[in-house]
Amino acid sequence: MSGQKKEELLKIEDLVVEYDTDEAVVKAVNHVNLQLGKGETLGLVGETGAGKTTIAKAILRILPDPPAKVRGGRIYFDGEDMLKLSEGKMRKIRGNKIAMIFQDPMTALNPIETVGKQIAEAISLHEKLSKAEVEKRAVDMLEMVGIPGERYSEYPHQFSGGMKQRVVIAMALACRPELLLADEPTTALDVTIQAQVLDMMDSLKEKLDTSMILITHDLGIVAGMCDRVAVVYAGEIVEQGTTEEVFDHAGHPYTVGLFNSLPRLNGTEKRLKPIDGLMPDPTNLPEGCKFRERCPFAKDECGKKDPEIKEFRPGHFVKCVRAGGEER
Amino acid sequence: MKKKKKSHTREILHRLFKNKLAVAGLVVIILLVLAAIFAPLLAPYAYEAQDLTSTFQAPGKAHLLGTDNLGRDILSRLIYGTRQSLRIGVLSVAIASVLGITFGSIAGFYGGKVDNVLMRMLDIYQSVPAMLLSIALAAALGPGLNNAILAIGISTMAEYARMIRAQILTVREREYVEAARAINASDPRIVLKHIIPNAFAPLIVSITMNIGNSILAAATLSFIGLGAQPPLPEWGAMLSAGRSYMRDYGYLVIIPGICIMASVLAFNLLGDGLRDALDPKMKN
Amino acid sequence: MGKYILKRLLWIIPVVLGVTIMVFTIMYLTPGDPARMILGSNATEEKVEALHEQMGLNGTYLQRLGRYMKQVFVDQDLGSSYYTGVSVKEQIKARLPYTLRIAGISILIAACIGIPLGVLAATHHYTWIDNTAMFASLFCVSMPGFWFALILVSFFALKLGWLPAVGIKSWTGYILPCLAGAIGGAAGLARQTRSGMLEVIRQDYITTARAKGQTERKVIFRHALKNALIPIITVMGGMFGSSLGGTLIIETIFSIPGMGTYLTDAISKRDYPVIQGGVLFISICFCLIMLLVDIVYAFVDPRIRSQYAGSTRKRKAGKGDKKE
Amino acid sequence: MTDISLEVRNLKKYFNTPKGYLHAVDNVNFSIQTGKTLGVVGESGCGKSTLGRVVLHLLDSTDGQILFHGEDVTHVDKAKLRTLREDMQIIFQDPYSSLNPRMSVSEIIMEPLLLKGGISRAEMYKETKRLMDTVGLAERLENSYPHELDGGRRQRIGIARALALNPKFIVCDEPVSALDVSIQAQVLNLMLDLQEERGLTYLFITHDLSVVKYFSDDIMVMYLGQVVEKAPSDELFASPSHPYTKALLSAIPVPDVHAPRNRILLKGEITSPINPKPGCRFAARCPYASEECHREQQLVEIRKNHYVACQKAEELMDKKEKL
Repeated sequence: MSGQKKEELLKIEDLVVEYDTDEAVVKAVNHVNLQLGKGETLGLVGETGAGKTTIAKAILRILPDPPAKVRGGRIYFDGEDMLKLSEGKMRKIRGNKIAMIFQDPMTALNPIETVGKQIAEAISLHEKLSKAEVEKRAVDMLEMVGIPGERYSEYPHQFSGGMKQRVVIAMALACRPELLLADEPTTALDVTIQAQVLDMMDSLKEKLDTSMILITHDLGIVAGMCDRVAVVYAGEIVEQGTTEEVFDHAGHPYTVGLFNSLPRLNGTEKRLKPIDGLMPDPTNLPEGCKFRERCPFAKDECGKKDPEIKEFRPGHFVKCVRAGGEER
Repeated sequence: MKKKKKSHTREILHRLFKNKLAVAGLVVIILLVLAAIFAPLLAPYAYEAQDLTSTFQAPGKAHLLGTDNLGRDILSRLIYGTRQSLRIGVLSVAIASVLGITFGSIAGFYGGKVDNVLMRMLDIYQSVPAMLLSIALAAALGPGLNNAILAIGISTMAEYARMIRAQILTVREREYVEAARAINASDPRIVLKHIIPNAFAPLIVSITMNIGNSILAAATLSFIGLGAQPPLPEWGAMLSAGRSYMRDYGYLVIIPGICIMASVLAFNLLGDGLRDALDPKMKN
Repeated sequence: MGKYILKRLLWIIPVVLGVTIMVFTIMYLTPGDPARMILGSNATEEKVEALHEQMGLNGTYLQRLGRYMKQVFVDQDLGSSYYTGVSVKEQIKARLPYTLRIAGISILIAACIGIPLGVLAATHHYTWIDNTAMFASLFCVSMPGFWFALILVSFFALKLGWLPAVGIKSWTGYILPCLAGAIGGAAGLARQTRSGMLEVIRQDYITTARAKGQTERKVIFRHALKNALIPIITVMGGMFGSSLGGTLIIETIFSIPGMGTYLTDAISKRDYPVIQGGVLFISICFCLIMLLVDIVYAFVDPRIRSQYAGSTRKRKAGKGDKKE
Repeated sequence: MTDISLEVRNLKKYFNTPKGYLHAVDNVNFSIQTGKTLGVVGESGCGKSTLGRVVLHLLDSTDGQILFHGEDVTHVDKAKLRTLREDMQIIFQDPYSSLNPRMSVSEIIMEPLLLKGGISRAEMYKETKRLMDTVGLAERLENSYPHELDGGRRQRIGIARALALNPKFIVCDEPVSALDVSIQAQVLNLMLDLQEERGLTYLFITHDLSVVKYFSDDIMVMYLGQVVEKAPSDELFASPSHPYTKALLSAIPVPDVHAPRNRILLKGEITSPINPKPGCRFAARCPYASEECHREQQLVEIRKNHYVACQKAEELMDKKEKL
């Protein structure tokens, strides 16, 4: 889990995404910088409305416009800025080099098409294969995710939630993408099914040598799956580093707060230590540090200007003026 | 995540008034209502006043919109006609919604066998196309505006019945209804305070739009001689009477038709606007 | 699947019986005595009584209903007109095809205009195309069909003389009535299609299709439109009912020898057997259309299809029996 | 009958469905001491929510007994039900659907007081304010509507409504699973404080095992309508003995990079509890299943207060995560 000098696959620079509504501008993603090495799994952690999904959809350029607008930034994939690509070239990347898994398997599949055809669609879009070959490949994919190939011509409603998510994963991996964006892939599933699906994703990722951005709110999943982690708060990355670093030496007060909010299985604490207050309204973000109002260590200077991102420890970046000071 | 304190109703009205078309519809409806109330003041002539010396006058100074085959002033008749149209719209929708809501509520609340039987009855009832049923009922009741209103009211109740039943079935499953039971709320209270107010939004939309549709249906009945009887100035009947002279005096047909269309359109616009305002999610 | 069709077919029986009873009851409750209307107000009680007997108007409600039901379903006879004495069945046989043809063609035209327009509006949501299309369709929905028919006649028939104003001697006679019948339906379908499309476009599986790298065109036609069209099938079925109603009126404008002219004529004369028979027959046609619609629906929607395919039958949701 | 708050004996709730009887709750027994918390865990469809609703008489039981402070309340008349509901309340999972969107915050909290009656409007209003203060809702929110508030505040409204009648016992049906972790901790702390102050007894229903460990004194694990294991919280986590419990615990993602990962992966998925075959319902997915599992399994006390419904429990108890 060193993850230090791997070849770079994806690099996001200064990404800004806003949603224009009738009433106000929602600042969903604010100057986000991220990078991902080949074969690496990056966990994107944060609470509802932090902007995790928006980042993922911006990478694939599938944000609904209107209301979503990418207001700035660059997204380099294999060295090429995808935000500058034509729609036609972008289509060749979607589903082929970069694939995405959505949160709710119940709604992510077209209800009136067989699951096999939906997987085959993804394959035939990107590979020049005969119909029979495509079908064969789709059946193989089904079997790879642990679904008998005979179920090729069944419809989504005939599958359970966990099975549907397997189909969605099969569809995403059908063209052996270099990068997989998994948006809360197991949140809608029960714990034991979640374990099955995560296990399968982990081994398939290894097998196909796919990099992954795993979006989740569950720090437990990050601990088990990710090489590196980025913590998202109010549309910003507040902390980024290897999973081990961030978990053992959390530097941002928000990250520390998140850990303290969690009931531990092995702990004996009688009270949790929640973070006070709420995430700021994304249509009306405060000046300076966005976490200031909830931060137990806030000082005057936090309200004056946006804190810089500092290398807190080697390869571990934190967006806080305190970073480098005392640890938790 | 607005921080402004606004009640539900005010928020809805706020959204409604931002919709220009809906406001236009509302303005037309208000004008219609005013015309109906102040008809005697607004109309230059009495609606039944015949002047056989000046029949078929083209629109001009003496008669802004011309005169008909009996020399009656068309503008005056149109203004008085608003009374009939609004009466038809409001009364027939009132009949339909009261019948439908009662029917649908019974089915929705009792559920099970009662629901099953009632809904099957409704299926049968709806096997006769609504327009045909209106015609048959109006024919059975005999010509006349009130009979037409009753006929339209009865034949359009099914929509309300289905809608309110579906709403009750969804709302009944919501947790706040369960919560109300857990704090000892009585059944009538649950229905009145927790179910009906939350089931009402689509009903209001459909009531608004159906006022327009009823005006249209009544005009149709009048057109085939089943609705308003002469000399009552109803738009559909005027159109029907003008038909015989259409070749030479097209305005006799065109003008009442435009009135019908404008008022129906106004109610439809308002209804559309209300739907968007009540359920902002549906808009985009 | 066969089971579903059979079930649906059997359901036709109570519907037809129910409609018969309903139509009969409406006519039964009608004030006014046809016998007296025929004989005039000077006729003696005995004469009226005798005519009652002859016309089957004597007896209690149930007796008369029973007689009528037997006549319709056992003897397969709808009676004959009080005035002309011509068999209602024969008349319907001659006239119904006109009405069905006009209503059917109207629906087809409506679908050909309305559905593409709705798709266009939905795919151009938030633009002037959407706004214009939606205002235009609301405008057309609000327009009285018979009025539009009159305008068409005065322009294309009376003024330009391109098409016949009345009658249906050749195919040209169909053009105006069908256009007049189609406009409301087209506008209604456009609105329904648009809202259905907008609903579907928001779904996750559309985003999934885009994420696969599918072209926008295919996303719309292969994924969105197909899903949006399924409920439109039912809408179109229902629309056939209103189209039938509208056709009845339009027929009177174009003097087409269909059910509309037959019925309106009978209504003004209180010719009960004609009204009863006519309403009953149109309703049966409508039932059959709805039956067809339901079957087509079941074929297109795999969720319903598998419900009746045997083992995987799902229990009805929302019946108060909460799981978990 | 000293301090047992709620006792349930052989409780059953079956639903009649077109495919047969759905055994949502099947032969469940438990008791909770006053002031304590019993956690009920299980995956979706295991009957845990139904259990809570049957206990509260929001659903009628099919069979069995419910005792509240020693009194049999299985079948009660309307008057008794009224007083019973003043003592037993519920907090719902979804703070979005459990509040009537057309009522303001103060109206929602005041409604139970209004229904109980007996005090003046002014007093009710005062009490409402006091309740809002208790659950940490700012006074300025009294005229807000639920849709204007975030999930955490909405859940506080739900808690205030449940507290209004001063109940002794509260069913908490997944009260924090719709909330983000930082908010979840706020609400959990509030509920703990309330329990301490008021001596409340909780039946805490959840699918989140880490929360239940933190929150409950005893834990009951359900699978397809039946209790498979029941033990004091620490005991259950220290030595889970039913194969299902073992799998469930091992499946929890632990937020610790150094924690050993040894998930027990179950095969297949939960089946439907409609007309279940006799015998252990978990057998089909159980890694230790054998022929004997087809006969009915009883809850057996394998250690003090530790009950397991598996014949291999004793042997599995000490088998420390072999994988």
